[in-house]
Amino acid sequence: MSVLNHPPTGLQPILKPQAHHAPGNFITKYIFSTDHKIIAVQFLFTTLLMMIVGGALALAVRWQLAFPWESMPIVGPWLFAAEGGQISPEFYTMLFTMHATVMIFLVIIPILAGTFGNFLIPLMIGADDMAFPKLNMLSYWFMWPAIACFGLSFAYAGGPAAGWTSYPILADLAQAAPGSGNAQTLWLFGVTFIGFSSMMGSINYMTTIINMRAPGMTFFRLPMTIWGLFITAILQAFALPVLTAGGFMQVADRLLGTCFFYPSGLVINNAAPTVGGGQALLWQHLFWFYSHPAVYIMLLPVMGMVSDMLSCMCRKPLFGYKPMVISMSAIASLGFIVWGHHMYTSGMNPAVGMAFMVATMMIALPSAVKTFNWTATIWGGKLEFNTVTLNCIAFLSMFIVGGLSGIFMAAVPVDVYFHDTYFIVAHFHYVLFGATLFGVFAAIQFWFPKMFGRMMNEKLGKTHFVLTFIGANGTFFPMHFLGMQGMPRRYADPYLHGYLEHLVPMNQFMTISAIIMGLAQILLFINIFYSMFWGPKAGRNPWNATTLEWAAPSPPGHGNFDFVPMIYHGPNEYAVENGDKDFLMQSEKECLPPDKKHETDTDETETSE
Amino acid sequence: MGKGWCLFFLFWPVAAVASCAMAPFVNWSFPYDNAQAASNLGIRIDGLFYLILVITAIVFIGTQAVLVYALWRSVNNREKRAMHIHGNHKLELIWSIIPGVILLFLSIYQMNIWADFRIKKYFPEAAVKAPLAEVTARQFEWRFRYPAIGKKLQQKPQSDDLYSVNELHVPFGKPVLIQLRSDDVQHSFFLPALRVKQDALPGLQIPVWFEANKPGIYDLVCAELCGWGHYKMKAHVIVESDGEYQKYLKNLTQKQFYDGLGKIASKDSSRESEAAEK
Amino acid sequence: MSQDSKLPQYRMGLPIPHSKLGMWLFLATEIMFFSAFIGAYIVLRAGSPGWPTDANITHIHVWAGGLNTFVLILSSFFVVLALEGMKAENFAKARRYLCLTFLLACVFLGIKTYEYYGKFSHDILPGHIPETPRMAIDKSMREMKQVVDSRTIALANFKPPAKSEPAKTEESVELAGVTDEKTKEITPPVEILRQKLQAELEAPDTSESRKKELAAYFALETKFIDLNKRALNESITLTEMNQELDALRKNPDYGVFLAPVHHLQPIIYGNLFASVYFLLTGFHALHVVIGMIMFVIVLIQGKRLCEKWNDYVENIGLYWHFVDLVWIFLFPLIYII
Amino acid sequence: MSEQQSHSYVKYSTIFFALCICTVLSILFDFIDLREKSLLGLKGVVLLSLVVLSIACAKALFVMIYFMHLKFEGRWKYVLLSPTIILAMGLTIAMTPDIGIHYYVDESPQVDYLKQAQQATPENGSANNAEKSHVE
Ligand code: HEA
Ligand code: HEA
Ligand code: CUA
Ligand SMILES: [Cu+2]
Repeated sequence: MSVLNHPPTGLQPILKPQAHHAPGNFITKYIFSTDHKIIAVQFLFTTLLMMIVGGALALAVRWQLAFPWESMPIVGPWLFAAEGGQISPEFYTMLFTMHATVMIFLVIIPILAGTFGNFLIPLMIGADDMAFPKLNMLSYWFMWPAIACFGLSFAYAGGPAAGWTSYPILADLAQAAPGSGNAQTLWLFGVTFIGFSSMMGSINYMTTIINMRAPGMTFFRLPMTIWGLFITAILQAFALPVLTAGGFMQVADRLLGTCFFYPSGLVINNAAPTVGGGQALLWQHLFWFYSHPAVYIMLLPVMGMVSDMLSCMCRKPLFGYKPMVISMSAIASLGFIVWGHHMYTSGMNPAVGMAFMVATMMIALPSAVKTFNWTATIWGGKLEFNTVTLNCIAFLSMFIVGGLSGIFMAAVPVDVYFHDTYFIVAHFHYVLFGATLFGVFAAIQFWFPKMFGRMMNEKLGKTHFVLTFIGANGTFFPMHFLGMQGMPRRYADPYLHGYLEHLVPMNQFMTISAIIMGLAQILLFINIFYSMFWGPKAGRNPWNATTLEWAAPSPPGHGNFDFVPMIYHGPNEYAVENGDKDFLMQSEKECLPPDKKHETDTDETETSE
Repeated sequence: MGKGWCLFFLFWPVAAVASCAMAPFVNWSFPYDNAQAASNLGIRIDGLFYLILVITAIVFIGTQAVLVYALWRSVNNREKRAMHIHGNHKLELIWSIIPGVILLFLSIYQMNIWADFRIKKYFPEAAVKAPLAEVTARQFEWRFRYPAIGKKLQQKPQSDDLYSVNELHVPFGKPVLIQLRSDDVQHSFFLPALRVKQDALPGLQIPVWFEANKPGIYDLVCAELCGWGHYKMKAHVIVESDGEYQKYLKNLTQKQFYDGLGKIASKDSSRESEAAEK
Repeated sequence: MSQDSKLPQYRMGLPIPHSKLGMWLFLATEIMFFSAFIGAYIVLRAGSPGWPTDANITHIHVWAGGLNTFVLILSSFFVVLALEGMKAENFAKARRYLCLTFLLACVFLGIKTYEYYGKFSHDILPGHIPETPRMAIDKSMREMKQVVDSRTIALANFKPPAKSEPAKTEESVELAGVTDEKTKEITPPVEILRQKLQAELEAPDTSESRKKELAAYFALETKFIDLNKRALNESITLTEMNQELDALRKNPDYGVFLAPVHHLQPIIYGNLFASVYFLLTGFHALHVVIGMIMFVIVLIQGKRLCEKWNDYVENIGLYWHFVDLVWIFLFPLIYII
Repeated sequence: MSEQQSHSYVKYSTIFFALCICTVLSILFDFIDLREKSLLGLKGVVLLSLVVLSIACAKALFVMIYFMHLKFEGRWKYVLLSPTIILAMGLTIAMTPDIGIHYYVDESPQVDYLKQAQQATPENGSANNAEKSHVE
C-alpha cells in the first residue's frame, strides 16, 4: 500500500471535470449504461419488481395453508380452470420453490450486492466508478437470462418442484417428479446465470475495494457498509463456484445420463431400476457449501449498512469499530465451516455432525458481539425516530429473534426434532425478512436522496413500517408454535395428519397478517415513485452523515465527485467536540471552531423529518 | 412521539414472551397436547430444548429490555451532543466471553444425547442384535418388513418376511432398531411424539433406534420433500405391549401366508425387491 | 484497463493493475470451481468399493495423457516467452510464441478428440455402460435388434443401406427405448415389412443380387432370434455371447452391418467413472477453448500488437497457466491412479 | 534489462525441463505399477496416489512460482491463495467421511456385482483375454 502525503485541506479544487453527465444517448445512458449508479438503480427496480412476484407467490402459499384446497380469490379460477380454481399439490410445491428462488436469488442477493454494492462502493471509497464498468453492466444483464429461465421454468415447463434446495433424487431424475421435466433443468440454468451475475459483481467489487480507494482510505477507515460488502464479495467468490459446479453436475445428470447424485437400483415411479453409482449426499454438501455462506451473503451487507445508519441516526460513533470488523470476518470464515448444520438428519456421519455443531454454536459469538455493539451504539446517543431509525431498530430486534432460534437448531438433538418443521421456516423468515428486509427498507430510505436527489416521505414510510412490522411478526412468530407442534414444512395440506388438525385457525391468522404485510408493501412502492418525482429536494448531506458519498452532489454525476476526495478519519466521527457541527466528514481534515462558519458547507438545504 | 415508539418496541417482545408463556396451556407447544416425549431419548431432547429456551429467553428479554431502555435514553437525550465514545475493550471482552462460555457449555452438554442417538457404538446392544423391521420409504407410502417370528431381520428380503404398509407396530419399554432405506427419492422418517427424525437416503441403509415408553398410536410423517405427495405420506406407529406386538405379528403371518390372497401379495413384493436389486 | 491505473498516485491499493488483480481473483474462484469437481471425484471414487482402472476396459491411455501434459507444459512455456517478448517490446517474438501456443492448444484438443473418439466408439459413455454380464447381454441384444430392424426398413424401402444406416443406428442405440417406439409409429410395423421381404425372397422374379441380400438378411435375423431366445432364457454367458457376435461379425454376408453392435464388457461403476471422466476433461477442454478464443483476439491484431496489450497478454498468460495447472492435477488423478 | 531477460529466459527453460522430467516420472510410476506393492506400511493405491500427487504438487508449484511470477509478487499472494487452497482442500476433506467412507451400510447393487465378479474370476479372466484381442 502506498503511503501518501496528504494535502492540507479537505476539499480539493476540481482537478478534472468529473461530475458531469454520462456521455452518449438515452440508450447508453440509461439502459446499457456502464455507470455504477445507473446500474444500481436498474438493480433496484428489477429486484423490487421481483419482490412483488415473490411476495405474490408467498401469499398463494399462505392461501393454501389457511384455506386448503379452496379456490383462490380472483386469480384462482383463472389460473386453474381445470381444477375448479384449486391449487394442486404439485403446484403448491412449485409455489414455494419459486417463492424462495425469487426471494433469495432475485431479490435479496441482487438488492444487496447489486443495488447497494454498486451504488455505495465507488461513492464510499472515493472512486469515480467500478474497476470494470463493462463487467458491471454485464452482471446486471445476466440477471435477465436468469429471470427468463426461472420464468420459463415456472410458466411453461411445468415448474420446478424440488424446493429451492433442489435435493436429488427428486431434482436429479426427471421421472421422480413427473411433469417437471425441463423445468428443473431450466431452474438450474437460472441459478447458474444468476451465479455468473453475482460472480462478475463480486470480482468487480473486490478489485474496486482493494485497488481504488481514495488517498487516505486505509482498510480500517472503510465504512462498515464497505466492509460488509467486501466480505460478502469474498464469500461469494469462494462459495459460489462450488454451487455452479454442483449445478452443472445436476444438469449433466438430468440431460446427459451421468450419475453423480443417484445410486443404482432405485425404482422410481415404476420405471426401470436406475443404473448409477453416485451419492445423493454429495449434492447436499456442494449445495450447502454455497448456501450456508449465502445466508451470510444475505446478511453481512445489511449488518454493515445498519452499522453506518445507526451511528448516523444516533449521532454517535459506532461502538467498537474494529471488533465489528473482526466479528464480521469471523462470521465469514466460520460461515464456511458450518454448512453441515443443514444436514444433521440427512444421514451424514454423526461425528462430522458434531464438529459442525460446535462450529455453528461458535458462530453465534461474533453475532453476539455485533448485537451488543449496536445496542451500545444506541446507548447514550441522540436519537430521533425517523423511518430509517425505526427500520434499523426492527432489524436489530428481529435479528435477535432469528438468531436465537438458530441456537435451537444448532443444537443437534433439538434439530432432530425441528429439522424441516416450521420452526426452521420461522427462523429464516426472521433473519431474512425480519433482519435483511428491514435493513433494506432502512437503506432505501437512507440512500434514496443520494440516488434520486429527493427525500422520501416520512409519513408513508412510518405507516409502511408499522404495518410491515406488525404483519411480519403476526405471520412469522406463530411459525415457531407450528414448529413446536411438529408441523413439517413444504406440506400442501398438513391437516391431513391428526396431530396437526387443530392448527387451521393459527394458520388463518398468519395468512391474514401476511396479506396485511403484503398490502403494506404497496405503500413502499407509492413512496418510492412519488418521492422520485415530487419529494422535497435533498442537499448533498441531508442526514449530516460523515461518509464520503454525502460529500458528492445528490445525485452524483458521471464520475461521482466534483473534488478530489481525500480521507482523514474513520467513518463514523459523530459527536465531535468543539466543532461547529456535531460530525466530521471523512473528507474533512479537522473541525472548525464553532464561531467560524465552515467554508465548503455541504448541507445546502437542511431537511427536517 | 419518541416515547410512543419506545413503547412500540417494548410491546412486541412482551407479546412474544407472553405468547410463549401461554403456549403450553393452549396447545401451541409440543404435539399431543404438549405431552411429554414418548421416548426416553425424546425426554432428554426436550430437556435440552427447555434449557436452551431458558437461556435464549433470558438473552431475548435482556437484549430487548436493554435495547428499549437505550432507545428511551437516546430519545430523551437533552445533551447538545451524543456521547463521544469509540468503544470499550473491557466491556467487549466481557460480552464476548460470557456468551462464549454459555455456547461452549451448550455444545459440550448436548454431545452425549447426540452420540446416544446416532453413533453406532452407543446404540443399545439388544436393539442392534435384533432389528425390529426394515422401513422402506417410497413415493408416497411407508413399507415395513418384519422378520418372521423367531427369526432375525436379514439384509435382503426373505420369503417368509412379513410386510405391512403405513402401519408400524412397536413394543414399548425396550429399545428397538429399524433399518431405514428408500426405494426412490429422499424421505424422512419423522415421529413427532418420539422426537425421532432421520432421512431415508437412497443407496444407504440407516439404522435408527428409539425406545417408546408409552403405549399409543402416533403419527409418522415424512419430513423431507419427496414430490407432490410429500404431505400425504401418512402413517401410524402403534406402540403396544410386547404381548400385543407378538399377537400382531402372528396375525400378520396368518393374513399373509394362510389365506390365499395374502400369499400372492407376499410373493409380489419379494419379486419387486428382487427387481430393485437389478 | 481503466484510465485510473495511469494515475496511481491518486489511489490506494496494490501496485498491480486492476485487470491483473481481477484475473487473480477470478482464478481463485476457478480454483474453487475445479476443486469442487475434483473433490467430488475423489470422494466418489473413494466411496465406491470398486473402480475400473484397467486401461483395456476404460480405454484410458497414459501415453495420451502424458503427451497432452507435455503439450500443455510446452504451451505454458511459450506463453511465458511471449510475455517476455511483449515486455521487451519485441512484438514479433510475442506473436510468434502466441501463435505456437495456439497451435499447441489445437494439438491438445486433437489428442483429446482422439481419446473421446475411443470412448465413443466403445460406447463408454455415462448411462450407456452395462455393469453386469446380464446387462451387457441385454444391451447387445438391444443393439442387435436395432440393426436387424433397420436392415428390415432399409431393405424394404430399397435404400442403399450403407449410406443411411450407420448414422441412424447410432442414434437409435443411444435412445434405445424411445426411438424404438417412434420408428414403429412412423414406418409400418417391422413385422409387415419382414413378411414383404419374405415374399420377395420367395418370388421368382427377384434379381440374384437382391436375393443374396435378402438371404443374408434372413440369416442374420435367424441368428438374432436364436441369440435373443438364449439371452432371455439366460442360457448364454457373456463370453459366449461375445464369441457368437465376433463370429457373426466375421461373416462375409452380413458382418459389416453388425458394426454398431458393441463388443461389451460389464464395467462395475463404469457409469460413474465415465461421468466423472467426461465432466472433468470436458470442463477442462472448455477452458482450453476459451483460452484459444482469447489468444485469437490477440493474434488477429497482427502487426498492430503494441505495448497496450501487455496487460492483456499477461492476463491470458495467467489464465493459460491455470488451465495447465488443472491438467497437471487431472493427469495423475484420471490417468495414473 | 536485456541481461536480466536472458537470465530469466534460461530460467524458464530450466523450469520447463523440470516439468517435463516430473511428467516422465509420474508416467514411470504408472508403469512400475505400485498397486501390488506396499511401502512404509502404505498400501499400493494410497502409495501411488501420494507419490503421483506430490509430483503434481511440485509441478503446480513450479508453474505458479515461476511461470505465473508469484515469486515476484507482493504479500497479497498469500492473502489470496492460502484461504483458497485451505477451502479447496477443506471441502474435499469434509466430504470424505460422508461420501468417501460409508458410515452406514452401502446397499448399492454394485457391492453385489463386485462379489459376483470375484466369484466368477476364471470366467472373467478369459473374458478379459477376449477383450484384449479385440483392442486395436
Ligand atoms: C440471513 C440469513 C440467515 C442467518 C443470518 C442465519 C443465522 C443462523 N442460522 Fe440459519 N438458516 C437460514 C438463514 C439464516 N440463518 C435459512 C434460509 C435456513 C433454511 C434453509 C432451508 O432449509 O431452506 C437456515 C437454517 C438453519 C439451520 C438448519 C435447520 C435445519 O434445516 O434443520 C440451522 C441449524 O443449525 C441454522 C442455524 C443458524 C445459526 C446458529 C445462525 C447464527 O448465525 C445466528 C447468530 C445470532 C444470534 C445467536 C443472535 C444474537 C446473539 C446474541 C443476542 C448473543 C447471545 C446469544 C446466546 C448466548 C445464545 N440455520
Ligand atoms: C428473502 C427471502 C424470503 C422472503 C422475503 C420471504 C417472505 C415471505 N415468505 Fe417465505 N420462504 C423463503 C424466503 C423468503 N420468504 C424461503 C427460502 C423458503 C423456503 C422454500 C423451500 O422450502 O424451498 C420460504 C418458504 C415460505 C413458506 C413455507 C412454505 C412451505 O414450506 O410449505 C411460507 C409459508 O408461509 C412463506 C411465507 C412467506 C411470506 C408470507 C412472506 C412475506 O414476507 C412476503 C411479503 C411480501 C409481499 C407480499 C410482496 C409485496 C407485494 C406487493 C407490493 C404487491 C401486493 C400484492 C398482493 C397483496 C397480492 N415462505
Ligand atoms: Cu416422503 Cu416426503
Ligand atoms: Cu446455515
